[in-house]
Amino acid sequence: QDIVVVAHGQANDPFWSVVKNGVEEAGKDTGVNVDYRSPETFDMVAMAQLIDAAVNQEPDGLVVSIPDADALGPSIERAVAAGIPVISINSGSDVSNELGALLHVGQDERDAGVAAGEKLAEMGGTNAICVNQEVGNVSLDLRCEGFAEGFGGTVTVLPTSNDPTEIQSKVAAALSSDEGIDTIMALGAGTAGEPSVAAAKASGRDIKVATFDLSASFLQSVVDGDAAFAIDQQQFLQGYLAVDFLALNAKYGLMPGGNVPSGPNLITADKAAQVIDLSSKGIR
Amino acid sequence: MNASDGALEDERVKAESFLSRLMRRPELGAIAGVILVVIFFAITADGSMFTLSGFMNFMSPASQLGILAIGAAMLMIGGEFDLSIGSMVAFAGLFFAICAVNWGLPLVVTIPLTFVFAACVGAVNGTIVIRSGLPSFIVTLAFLFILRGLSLVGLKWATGGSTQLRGVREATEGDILTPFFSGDAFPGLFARLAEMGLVETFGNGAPKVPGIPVEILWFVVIAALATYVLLRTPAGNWIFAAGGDTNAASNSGVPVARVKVSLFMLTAACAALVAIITVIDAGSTDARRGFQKEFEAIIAAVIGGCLLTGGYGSAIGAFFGAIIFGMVVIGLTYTNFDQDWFQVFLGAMLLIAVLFNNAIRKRVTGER
Amino acid sequence: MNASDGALEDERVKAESFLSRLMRRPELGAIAGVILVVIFFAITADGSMFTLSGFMNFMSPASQLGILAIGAAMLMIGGEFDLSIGSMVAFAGLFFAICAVNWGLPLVVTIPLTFVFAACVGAVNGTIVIRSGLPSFIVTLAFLFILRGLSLVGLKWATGGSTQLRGVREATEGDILTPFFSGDAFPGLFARLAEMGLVETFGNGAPKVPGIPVEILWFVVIAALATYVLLRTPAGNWIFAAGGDTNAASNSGVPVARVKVSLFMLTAACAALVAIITVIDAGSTDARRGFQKEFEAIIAAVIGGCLLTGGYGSAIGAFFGAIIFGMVVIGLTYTNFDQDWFQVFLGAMLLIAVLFNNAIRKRVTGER
Amino acid sequence: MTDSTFHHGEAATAQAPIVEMRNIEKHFGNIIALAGVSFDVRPGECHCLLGDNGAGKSTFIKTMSGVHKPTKGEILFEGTPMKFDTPRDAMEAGIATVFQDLAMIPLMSVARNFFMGREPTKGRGLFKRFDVDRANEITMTEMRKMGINLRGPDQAVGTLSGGERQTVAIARAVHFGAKVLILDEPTSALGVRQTSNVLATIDKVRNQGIGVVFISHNVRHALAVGDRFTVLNRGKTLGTATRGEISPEELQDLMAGGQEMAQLEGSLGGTV
Amino acid sequence: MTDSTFHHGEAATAQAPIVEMRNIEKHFGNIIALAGVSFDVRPGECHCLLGDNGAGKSTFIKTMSGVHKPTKGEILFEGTPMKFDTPRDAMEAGIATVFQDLAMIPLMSVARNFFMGREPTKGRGLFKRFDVDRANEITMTEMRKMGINLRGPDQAVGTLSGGERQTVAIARAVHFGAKVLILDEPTSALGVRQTSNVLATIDKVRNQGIGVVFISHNVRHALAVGDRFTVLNRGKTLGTATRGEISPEELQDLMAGGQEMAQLEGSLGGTV
Ligand SMILES: Nc1ncnc2c1ncn2[C@@H]1O[C@H](COP(=O)(O)OP(=O)(O)OP(=O)(O)O)[C@@H](O)[C@H]1O
Ligand SMILES: Nc1ncnc2c1ncn2[C@@H]1O[C@H](COP(=O)(O)OP(=O)(O)OP(=O)(O)O)[C@@H](O)[C@H]1O
Ligand SMILES: [Mg+2]
Ligand SMILES: [Mg+2]
Repeated sequence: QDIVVVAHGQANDPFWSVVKNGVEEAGKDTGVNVDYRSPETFDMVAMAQLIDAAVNQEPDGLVVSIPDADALGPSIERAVAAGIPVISINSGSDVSNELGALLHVGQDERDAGVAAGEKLAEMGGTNAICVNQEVGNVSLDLRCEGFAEGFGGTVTVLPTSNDPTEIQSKVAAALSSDEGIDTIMALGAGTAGEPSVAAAKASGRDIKVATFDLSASFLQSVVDGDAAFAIDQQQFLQGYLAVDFLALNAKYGLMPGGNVPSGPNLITADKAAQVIDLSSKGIR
Repeated sequence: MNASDGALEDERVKAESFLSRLMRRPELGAIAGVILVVIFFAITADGSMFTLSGFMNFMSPASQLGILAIGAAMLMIGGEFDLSIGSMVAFAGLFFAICAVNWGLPLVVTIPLTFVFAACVGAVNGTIVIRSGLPSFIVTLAFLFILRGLSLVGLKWATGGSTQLRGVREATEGDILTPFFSGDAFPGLFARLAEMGLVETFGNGAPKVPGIPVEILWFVVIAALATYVLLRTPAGNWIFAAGGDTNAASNSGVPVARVKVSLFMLTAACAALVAIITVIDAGSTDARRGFQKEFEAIIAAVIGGCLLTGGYGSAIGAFFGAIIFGMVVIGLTYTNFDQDWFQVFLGAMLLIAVLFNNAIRKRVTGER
Repeated sequence: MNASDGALEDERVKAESFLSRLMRRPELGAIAGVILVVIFFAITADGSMFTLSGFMNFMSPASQLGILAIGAAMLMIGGEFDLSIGSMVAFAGLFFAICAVNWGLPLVVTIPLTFVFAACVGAVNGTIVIRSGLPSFIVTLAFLFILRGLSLVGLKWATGGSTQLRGVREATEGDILTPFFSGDAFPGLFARLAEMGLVETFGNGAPKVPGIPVEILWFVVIAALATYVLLRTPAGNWIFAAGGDTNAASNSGVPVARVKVSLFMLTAACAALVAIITVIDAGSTDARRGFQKEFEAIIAAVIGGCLLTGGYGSAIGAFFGAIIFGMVVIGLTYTNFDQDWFQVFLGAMLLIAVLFNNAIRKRVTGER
Repeated sequence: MTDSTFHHGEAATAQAPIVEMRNIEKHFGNIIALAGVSFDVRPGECHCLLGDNGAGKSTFIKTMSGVHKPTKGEILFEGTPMKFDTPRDAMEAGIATVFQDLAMIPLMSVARNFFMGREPTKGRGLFKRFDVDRANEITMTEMRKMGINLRGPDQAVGTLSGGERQTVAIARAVHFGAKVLILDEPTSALGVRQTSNVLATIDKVRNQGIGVVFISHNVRHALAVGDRFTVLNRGKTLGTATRGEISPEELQDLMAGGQEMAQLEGSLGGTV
Repeated sequence: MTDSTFHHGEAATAQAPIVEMRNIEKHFGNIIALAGVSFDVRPGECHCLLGDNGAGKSTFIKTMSGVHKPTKGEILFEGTPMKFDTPRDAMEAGIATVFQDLAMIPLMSVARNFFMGREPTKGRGLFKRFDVDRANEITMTEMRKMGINLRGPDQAVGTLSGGERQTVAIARAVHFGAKVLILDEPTSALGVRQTSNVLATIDKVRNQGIGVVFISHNVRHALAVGDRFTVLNRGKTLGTATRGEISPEELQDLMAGGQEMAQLEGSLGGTV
């Protein structure tokens, strides 16, 4: 039995590498062949083509993320039409059903952003920057959007590259040019979160830093009190459960009756310590 | 000493096999690479890769890349680069989507408008390069950033804050021009073939291949046209001359500035074509469209034998270069390799393909 | 007709101002760009950009880029490209981290080992380019993918599944070599200066600028060394010759193959240096380190006046090119522009800076 | 040696010049290449431009053919002031030039170089295309006329021998005809047979009423075909002499810039 | 004209050759450039290599100086078989060459081109560095010796005039000395004064016991300095003659490949 996962995040993206680890573990546990695929960059056209390629191989199950229903819709519908059971993960909970997916595992980027924004506003934040290391990547843009909505106060998007040094400098620059900033929302723990913590520390001000996703070093900062929290979607579940469900479906025809929300889960100082170890192994 | 007998029976020329005369052409070098890649995947990949639907599946991204690569190749032959084509895809796509969705214009207006718009940007690029004498690398790099940035700004403006503009499919549905720029050509033919059992079908009887994706047709037509222009028209001669040695070409009376600016316009138009095809097909556009395509287009052109220094190369080479690149990228998903190794294989395949076709060419033509 | 009077009072040479003699040097062209960018930010940016801490803040990424850019510039002058340096940063960083963390080796072993390792990869790159005669663009592109892929595979292997390897700071803390490759130099001096009120302080009396980030010192030293090598040693002459015309250089007795392979090794070593600095500084490494740095390094070199075709350029040019690029990237966050426009401004600033310094140079040296 | 089998009687001094250059100066940055040179060519004459290495001959004819813009000075074409912005302009006005560096593209074939910028076409409208066969044929014929037997018209120019390459450039300029033909050291790399062909061609062309500007370091070649001789030295003109006014030895002295030469006279029969 | 003020008595036919080439063939793909050529140079002689355009002279000397590897044939250097992998190898063995295309880097300065590959240094160990001042000075002096007054040693070679550039290449080869000096059409772009200097230099060098290979299309130059004359035609050798065995007219005929020439004899005094 073969199950193919086509996601919009690359295997070297810290967030998606955890999804991939979940996929692989589920493959091992259920004894099916799994295959994780993604376009080289955030590219919806290429992703649609990858789904088509997967459909051609007629797998026993297909897992997809749906950051752009318009672009991916026809390919997913084609898979459904070809009789391949489809489960959507991560993004696309709103359209999943419509396109014929059996269910959705995960949690919307936007909702996670809203949750984070609300929490930071509750902690007293009024003026925030949202560090976006990949502007134009719709799933990241949605995180910022959701954050702005939940936060309510002033939110400036700070576009950066993937380079930690540059991110640290830019955050430092933003902090020193606007004394009012009291909150930093980073969209990736390893790339943006850690340098943001460093910049915040160097500024000598009291700044709340939060991030999407987890990285061991960031969690350590949460434990040490240098950062507020990290948002965990438990994306391992997205990969693991989707494959597990499809494997069971192929074997016994079983399928849960509704969507499975995998998050959001805010990791604050009390929970962080126990998560560090799992995070450095790529499970959380 | 029968020099006057003419070149036909010159004792200073060895007889040459048909094969080596063929291999001497830059465009045919890349064929060796294609063959190698096909053999590799025939062995390692799932059998469905080389079914009709598998073929269409890898040809479709290869074609989109290839259209850009042919533009890039012609510009490279003319001695310049355009790093802004990837951003141009996003920008032209946005322009097209705004025309079609926000303003509700019909395609007969939108499509020419998009081409004109793109060509103007290309002309600006070209004019700055010619006037300033700066390397096109740095000028078009600036436009890489500018156009990408403007796409983001424009998207937010057009959608009221989102970076994704949707609804293009609805807006273009039913337009008489739509079938020329999206979907599959000859659906009737393929349905008939499926009925006759000549094309595989899904369980429900629908043909696995509903037709030939239009981008493949565009790709083939553009490759043929570009080859014709390069090899059989005065303009082609000027392009080679301008790229080979700008000074010498200009001293010999080639209107170098005009040639180069036209090439920039052409490249931008190729990007616009890809933008139109992908935006209609996807039904939406976002700020990341075409990201790094400039890079891939140059890669394909170089695999196909274009020199970065200009003056040498071919459109057919870029054609095969794009196919090699597209086949490797998609083909690896048909194999059982772990995705973690994807980039390693991609790099290794590219290197092996170019080394192989280089070795073959040297072998056959008896170069040192 | 006093030809024998020598060149000193040749009636065929116009007197030339000191300024124009200065501007004739490729390295000094980029200074005009720096000045323009400084003026621009002096007007538009928050005042804190040009405080000492603001200066260190933008010089730090500029230095890391600059170290790569100088390597890339020397290679470009030698007529070749290395697109794999960005991936090399990730790969060398991984190698370094594995040695330091997983194997627990001291830095005196780890650092030389990392350099040797990187230089070997560079030598492989160079040897393939020289032996095959393929363009270095395509060969190093393959290594861009291969090294990036291997970094991912290696990381997962070293961490048991994660894409981030941490614990480098703990592993290197207290090593005698650490201060040379991370943190800030001259902390004592700056603390003293802060006491004297010459350096801004935080509320608690700690200096806002704890010292000069070591990468800035490396950057300056490497720029000086590279300039010395290029202008004042036989090797420098060979590099210019190899890049200017490979055939002519080889015919004149320049050991072109040796020169080029050495340059590939040097570039890789520069990447390794950046990797070591950033990995110790960040305390961790991940699979995306150095992403697209090859591109930025080439940009900086071209802004600094290097020709893509080889044989012309300078290390000081690359030095200023990196500063321009770094200053624009970081500086825009000090301004009040809507950050959605970031890329538009970045592109526009780059274009204006190069156009300006081009115009100034032509003006001053009286070229057409 | 002041007479030749070539010479067609009196130089056409009476006719109005086709091109007249007045007080041309050309500076490159701080380098003064031309410091005021006047010169003209009349129909049907061969005007030789002579001078030491680096005297400014090539720079001068490049301003004439639109490659350089003069820093100062005036160019009159058939009596009216003219500004050539590009070599193409000059070419269209009727100035054909063989540059010293030949202006050829090494990677392109002989035939394509031959017709570069002026390709023969066949077909019409959209189907108008480069007539490759005719181009190949003409190239081979013209080259054979000059005494070069090419192996084939599709050999890359970069792989031709020095003389073969120079012949392509000359044959190209002659083939397309013009009102003025400028030849910058056209015989420098040519074999004896090819040289005599080129000199004969100059004579033929001149008889058709075309003005020829001929640059050479070979006194004997200059005297064989020249009607007038202008000598440049260090960016200035030393004056113009007509044929017969000047002996080979005097001319050679002028060309050397008046400086002494190594003792070779004995072996070289007067002129180098 | 068979005598010259130059000639230093008998050619050194007795001595063993420095370089001996036996039955050299060279093919480029399907093009046969050399179809078996034998040739040798002895110490203290000037051996002229003559022939029509495209005869294969440059290709031949390029195999001698390590640029091309012969397809077939043997190279003996001082009696032992040798294989030059790179021009650097040949140079180190003692073969200095002035190529027809000069092998210079246009963007680099005159002085840097002059010393390219053999830079003078000062200082020691880590401080060993390119001695720019000495390089500049030597360059200016050597160029002046050849009759060229450069404006400065830092002018880019690409902006020199054709003859100035050629002089740099010749001065460079002569300056570094060697056992064999190969000159491929060294005088083609030179003025009369520079030409006579180069011919005088060849004579001087030969008297120092160096073997000179001299390629030229100018019969008079060849006869002025040559001891032996080998004529190539269409990739084959037509034989070797020693000085005095052959008249200028015969030699010119051989160089033209035996084909007829345009009627110029009258005006050019026998040879072109
Ligand atoms: N682009 C340039 N920049 C600077 N100097 C130049 C440039 N072009 C030519 N020169 C200088 O101008 C002078 C005249 O050069 P030109 O090429 O006209 O000489 P020429 O008379 O043709 O010499 P030759 O007989 O050697 O070809 C030379 O000294 C040369 O160094
Ligand atoms: N790399 C090459 N590839 C193909 N053909 C070549 C190559 N090099 C030279 N040839 C051919 O070999 C022949 C000999 O060329 P070569 O340059 O040796 O002639 P030459 O005797 O030096 O002539 P010239 O007097 O004109 O310089 C020419 O016909 C040329 O076209
Ligand atoms: Mg000249
Ligand atoms: Mg030759």
